[in-house]
Amino acid sequence: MSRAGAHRSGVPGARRPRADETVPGELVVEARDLALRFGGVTSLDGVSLRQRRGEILAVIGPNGAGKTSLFNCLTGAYRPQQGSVTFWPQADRPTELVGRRPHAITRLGVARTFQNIRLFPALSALENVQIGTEVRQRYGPVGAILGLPHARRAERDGVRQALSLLDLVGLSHRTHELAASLPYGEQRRLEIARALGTGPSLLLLDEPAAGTNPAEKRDLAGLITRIAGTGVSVLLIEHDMRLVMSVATSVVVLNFGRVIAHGTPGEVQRDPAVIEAYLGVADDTGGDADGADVPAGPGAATRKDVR
Amino acid sequence: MRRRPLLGAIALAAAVTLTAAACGSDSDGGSSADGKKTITIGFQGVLSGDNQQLGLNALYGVRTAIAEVNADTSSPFQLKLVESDDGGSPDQGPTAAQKLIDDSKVVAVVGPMFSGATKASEPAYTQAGLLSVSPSATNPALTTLGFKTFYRVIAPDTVQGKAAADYVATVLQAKKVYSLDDKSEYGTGLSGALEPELKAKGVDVTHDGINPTKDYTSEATKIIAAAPDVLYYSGYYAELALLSKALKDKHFLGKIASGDGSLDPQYVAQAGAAAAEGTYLTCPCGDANTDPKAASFVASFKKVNKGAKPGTYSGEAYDATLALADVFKKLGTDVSRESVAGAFGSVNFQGITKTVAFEPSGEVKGSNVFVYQVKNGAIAVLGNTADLIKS
Amino acid sequence: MSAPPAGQPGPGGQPGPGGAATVPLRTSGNPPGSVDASGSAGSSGSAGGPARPGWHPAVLFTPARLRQLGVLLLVGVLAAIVTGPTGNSDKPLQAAKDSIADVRIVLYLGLAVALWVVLVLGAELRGALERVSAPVRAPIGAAYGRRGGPIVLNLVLLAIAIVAPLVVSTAAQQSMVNDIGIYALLALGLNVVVGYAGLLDLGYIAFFAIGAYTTAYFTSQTAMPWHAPFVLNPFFVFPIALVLAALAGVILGAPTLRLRGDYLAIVTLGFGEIIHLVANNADNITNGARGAFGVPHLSIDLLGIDYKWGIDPLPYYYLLVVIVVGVMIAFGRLERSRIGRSWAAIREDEIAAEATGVATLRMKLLAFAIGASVSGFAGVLFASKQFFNPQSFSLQASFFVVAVVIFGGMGSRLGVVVGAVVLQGLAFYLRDKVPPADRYIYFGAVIVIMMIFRPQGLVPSRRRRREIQLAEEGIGAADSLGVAPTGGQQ
Amino acid sequence: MGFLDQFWQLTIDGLMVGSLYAVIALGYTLVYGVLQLINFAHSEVFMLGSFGGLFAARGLLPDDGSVPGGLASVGLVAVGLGVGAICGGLAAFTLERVAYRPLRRRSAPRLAYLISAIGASLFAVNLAGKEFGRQNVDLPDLFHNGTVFSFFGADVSTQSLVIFAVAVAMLIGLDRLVAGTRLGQGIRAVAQDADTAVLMGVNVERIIIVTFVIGGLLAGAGGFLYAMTFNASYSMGFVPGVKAFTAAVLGGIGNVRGAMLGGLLLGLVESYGGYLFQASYKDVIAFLVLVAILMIRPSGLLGERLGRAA
Repeated sequence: MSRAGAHRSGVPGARRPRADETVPGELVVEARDLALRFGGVTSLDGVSLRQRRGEILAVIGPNGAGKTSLFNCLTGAYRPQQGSVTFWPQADRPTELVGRRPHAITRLGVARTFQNIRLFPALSALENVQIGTEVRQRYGPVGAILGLPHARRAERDGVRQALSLLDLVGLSHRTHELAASLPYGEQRRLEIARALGTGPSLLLLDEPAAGTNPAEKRDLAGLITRIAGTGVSVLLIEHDMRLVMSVATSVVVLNFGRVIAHGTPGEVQRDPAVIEAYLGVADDTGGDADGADVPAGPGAATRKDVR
Repeated sequence: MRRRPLLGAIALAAAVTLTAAACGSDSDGGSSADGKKTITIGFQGVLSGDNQQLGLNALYGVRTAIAEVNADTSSPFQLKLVESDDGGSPDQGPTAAQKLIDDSKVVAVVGPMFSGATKASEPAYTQAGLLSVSPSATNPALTTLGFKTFYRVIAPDTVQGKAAADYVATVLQAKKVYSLDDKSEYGTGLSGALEPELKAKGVDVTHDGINPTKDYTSEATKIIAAAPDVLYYSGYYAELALLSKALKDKHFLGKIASGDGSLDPQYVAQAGAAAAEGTYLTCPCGDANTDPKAASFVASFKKVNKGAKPGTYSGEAYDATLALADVFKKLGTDVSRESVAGAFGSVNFQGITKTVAFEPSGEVKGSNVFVYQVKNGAIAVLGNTADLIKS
Repeated sequence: MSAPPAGQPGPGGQPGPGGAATVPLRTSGNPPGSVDASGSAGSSGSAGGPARPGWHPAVLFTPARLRQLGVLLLVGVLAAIVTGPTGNSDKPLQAAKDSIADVRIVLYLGLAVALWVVLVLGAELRGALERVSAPVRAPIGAAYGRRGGPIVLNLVLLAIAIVAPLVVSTAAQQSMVNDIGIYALLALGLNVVVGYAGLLDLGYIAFFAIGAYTTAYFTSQTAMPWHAPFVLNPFFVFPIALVLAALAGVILGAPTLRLRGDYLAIVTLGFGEIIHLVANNADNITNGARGAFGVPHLSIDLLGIDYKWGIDPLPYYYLLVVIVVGVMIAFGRLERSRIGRSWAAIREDEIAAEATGVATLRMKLLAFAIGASVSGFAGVLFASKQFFNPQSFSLQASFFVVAVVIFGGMGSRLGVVVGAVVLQGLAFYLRDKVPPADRYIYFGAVIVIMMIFRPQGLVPSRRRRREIQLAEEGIGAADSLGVAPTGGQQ
Repeated sequence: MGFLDQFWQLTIDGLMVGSLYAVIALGYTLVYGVLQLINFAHSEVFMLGSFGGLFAARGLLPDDGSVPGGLASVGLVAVGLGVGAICGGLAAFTLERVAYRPLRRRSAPRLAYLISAIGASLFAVNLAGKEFGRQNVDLPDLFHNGTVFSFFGADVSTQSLVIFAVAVAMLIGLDRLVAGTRLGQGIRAVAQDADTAVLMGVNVERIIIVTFVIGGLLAGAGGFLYAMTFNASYSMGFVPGVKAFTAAVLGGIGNVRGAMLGGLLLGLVESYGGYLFQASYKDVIAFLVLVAILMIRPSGLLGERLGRAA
């Protein structure tokens, strides 16, 4: 991981989250005071954050700082013991997310990718994205079996949308290939396409650049910017500081399950607390809350990584 | 993955085994070498599953009868047997019956054995005009369902139920009876026939049902708590044996009684002589093992069936087969499905369990119900209920 | 499968055709096999290079090879015991002793040795076999692989299904209805649960019972003590049973589908037993063990068509063919719809599916309900065809349907139907060939062997085969039961 | 006669049967703890063990049908337990080798294990039926089964005492083994996290096979107790198997003490239930308990982990 910039000493920046400066109507998501504990391990300890609509917000922090836990709370994979998450699918419709099941949250408009890619490996690229595009479709088994007109129409729409999304992430040439057979970088992009298929207004990307080469990283930065350009807010976990600096409009820094800084990329880079966190963590290689980065599914223990 | 070749070989071996097994047992000799006419009869019964032993009892009885007929030099024909397994279940019944119907040589069938399989199979027999003589299906309704070619050499539950009730109330002088059935078709049929008869005689009846199990511990406690004079178990010997053991362990003071399903030497063997001692068994049949008249049957049964002893339904199956042979003899050269089905109703044959003769409905005539008791570790006949009640 | 690299006892030990034939095969299949069998000799020849060692006894008799022989001989002895005489408890080991002392043991041991030799020479043989069978398999494979191509193959199969009963005995026809037809239908329904949603339902036959008893309730005043105040034609019961069974599926599934996969199996097993026991015990409602006699046969009197089904199995067979084909087409469409894709997603990665907006619980419940409704539908057919009692709904029947689905190939519609044909055909064939009670020994063996060698089934669906392959490589999953119990082998 | 009059007798009956369930349940629990796998064929291990023990004890009984007493009885029970355990262990070992290991090597999907186990179970049941006959096989009394003492008017027989004592001894032995030995450490390590256990040098393959064998030993010994109390038959395994599984789930599968608690509770529930309702609903009660437990508290009464709770 790159910590470029974090070494540079700088002017003491704003240490308090500055989200309170935003006008509420502009928010897309607001988390208040989230706390998440596993047995004796605290992985989130009163985390609050706000994201404006259309913004690309990056969450950074050392390993085990609670970034993925935060994602899991936002998407319903974990239920925090404390705190709330409000999401505005539209500006005038605040919706509480805590307590909803992940698929319901996705349908509200919060989509995500996983740190360790979780595609449907034996399905084709197209089918992977189709599953995303079809979440809002209504037709049921009877429609499917009888081939009723509305079902066929929905089916065609789903395919068309999926194809255009594959085009957006540059995977048109892989349409009918198995997800598992794609190279790593392309799997990352396919996962993004699948998430976009659900029609999100907030997209959560968990280390999208992990394991990709520099050229792919550049492409990825372009892709993220393009996505934000279509009006989708992006919440991004990333270790690659160059990527964060190039795309993020603001940055939140987590350490030990707390927000230690919040601001523009430049401000955060100069924040002494951030610098200390990164330097301090270099010594004890951040093993404070391990396991918290992986959603605790039945497969979590052995499915360390897809590759 | 690594050991696929080895495991592949095992698969192949299994396949070969299957084929070898399939070919291996194909060779049962059709022996009609001495110029005699061969008449084929079928057997449909429960040859697999939990009740397989009952099926084997009957099948061995049929085989014994056939061996006797074939060994008899004066017999004008040889008998040949085709077996068909229905697993005792209604699903398999029609297929098993159809197999015998398809075999155009089969002129009569001994079976089906269980009432459920009978209900499922008889429509096909009726349609084919093929005679079927059940050695063991006791459901009273069977002769009222319009099965035209159905006969049975065993009395329906109602006959046994009534006689057993008479005996229990009059001879055993029970004031309180605990009637327990095994929730099988047979068991519920028998207890259903017994209980009204008992109540009609003013006996206090407690009913309970328990699916066949091995653990009768708490059931024994329940029975003892009810303190009946007689426990009447409607079910088979395997369960009665366990129940008797459990009751003995808990020092049950009443008498144990049961029906024809328990009239089997295995009952004593499995319960142990001590636990089985004194048990009364009713049966609308003469028991081959205890009846001196049938000594020769027991001997030839053992000879034919590698030492196996006759059990529940062996005698009935034997009688049914010999009754068929009797009809064949009378028919002479004209042995066909039609002629056999037509002639069987008027058969009158002295069997070892009873005189085989039928009412027009297909019900066996004037069945006597006998009572047996386990004495000194063996089942001994006490006599006909009618006689026992009179005396 | 690759060549055991040890033996090259072919003509003169030439690396030529044999080697050439096996190398491409290796790429298509699995990682090189028999590492265990002859690891020492493996390195030299495994690359398919020219310098293979010739046939040599030392290579032949490596410990691994000898162990292989030992295992095969054991299997041979076991086979002799399985096919040998039946014993009894007075002399518990007598039957086994007799089987081993019998001359047939020579046959089995001979077979074992022969097999071992074949294995040692396996690669060449396999290569040759593939070459011989390739021309036969290729067109079928190609035909089935192409989109639209399967139509021809399916039509051929359909033609066979139509003609087949005409050339067999009536007993076989009877079996084709009771055993094959009904079980094919049941298997198609269970396939939705097991094959599509990746769940295990061990109480599936309970819904069959619900269908059958529903039929008895509505169509006859005499079959059960408890009956409807009116009488319906069994045809009208089809939709009722469909809905009732689906409803039962939802009622059972809604609280239980949250459970871990193998718990679900146990709960459904318990449910199946409860239904079975209640049917058997409730004398005043279902007529208990005496069963329901007198459900009328199907009949049509509509639009000038007046037909009555009867004892003759053939009309039922053709009705079943129509229904089975209809269900196959319907489920094919379902599989290719968003619903089918959601199920695939759930199987392969439930967490990701949930995160992609798939309502996993609801989709599982849907699979459960659809499977149940097919079972209920089959129950109506069964009840109208013939007498039934609670014995027909035993746990063994549930296990058997599962076996049919797995054997045929989970997730493959054609596969499960073929599974029913083969397994029930085997049962029908064996009924006269081996002691009837021994049939299940062979059944058990076939199932275990199938799981070891061909977990994807006889006619696997392509998607399922890929999933199993990938799952075995540690990518994704192939069912919804959670992680494989490998004890951390990966 | 009211329920309360019989309460203590029913309790004793229930505890006796329950301790048999508990012993079988231990096998399910151990294997589940280590592999997260329900060993569906465990009931057949139990069946084979009970045949083994029964035949061994019967072979040593005097021919004249007399009931031995004193030390001879103790010896016979010990031999039966030992041979039963060995047969069970062997059966479990074979089962693991044939039906599970090939699948584990390929990391086959979970469904495959369940199916494979069902196949193995069918095979074993019917082969046993073929070899030993399909009749029930009775074991004559090994000791005089008198009343040892009475307890609120309920008789405690020698038999129930023997069963209870052996079952408790086995439980304590297993509990010590898992909690206090190196082997137990290995088992717990694998149960908690097999991957990490591998890294720490635990031979997982060996632990798995040992776990199966221990489960088999217990089931085999339990099988002998069962055959001694009731009798043996080829299809005997299924019902106690399901009951024992229920017991394991009830107590918290993967938890050794939970299995014991679950077994005893289930035995009691069945005993009371069979008295209060028609006895044929006894099995329904057991299944209802199972379904209810899984829905209300799927982790069981004492919680799940073998690693933690043992």
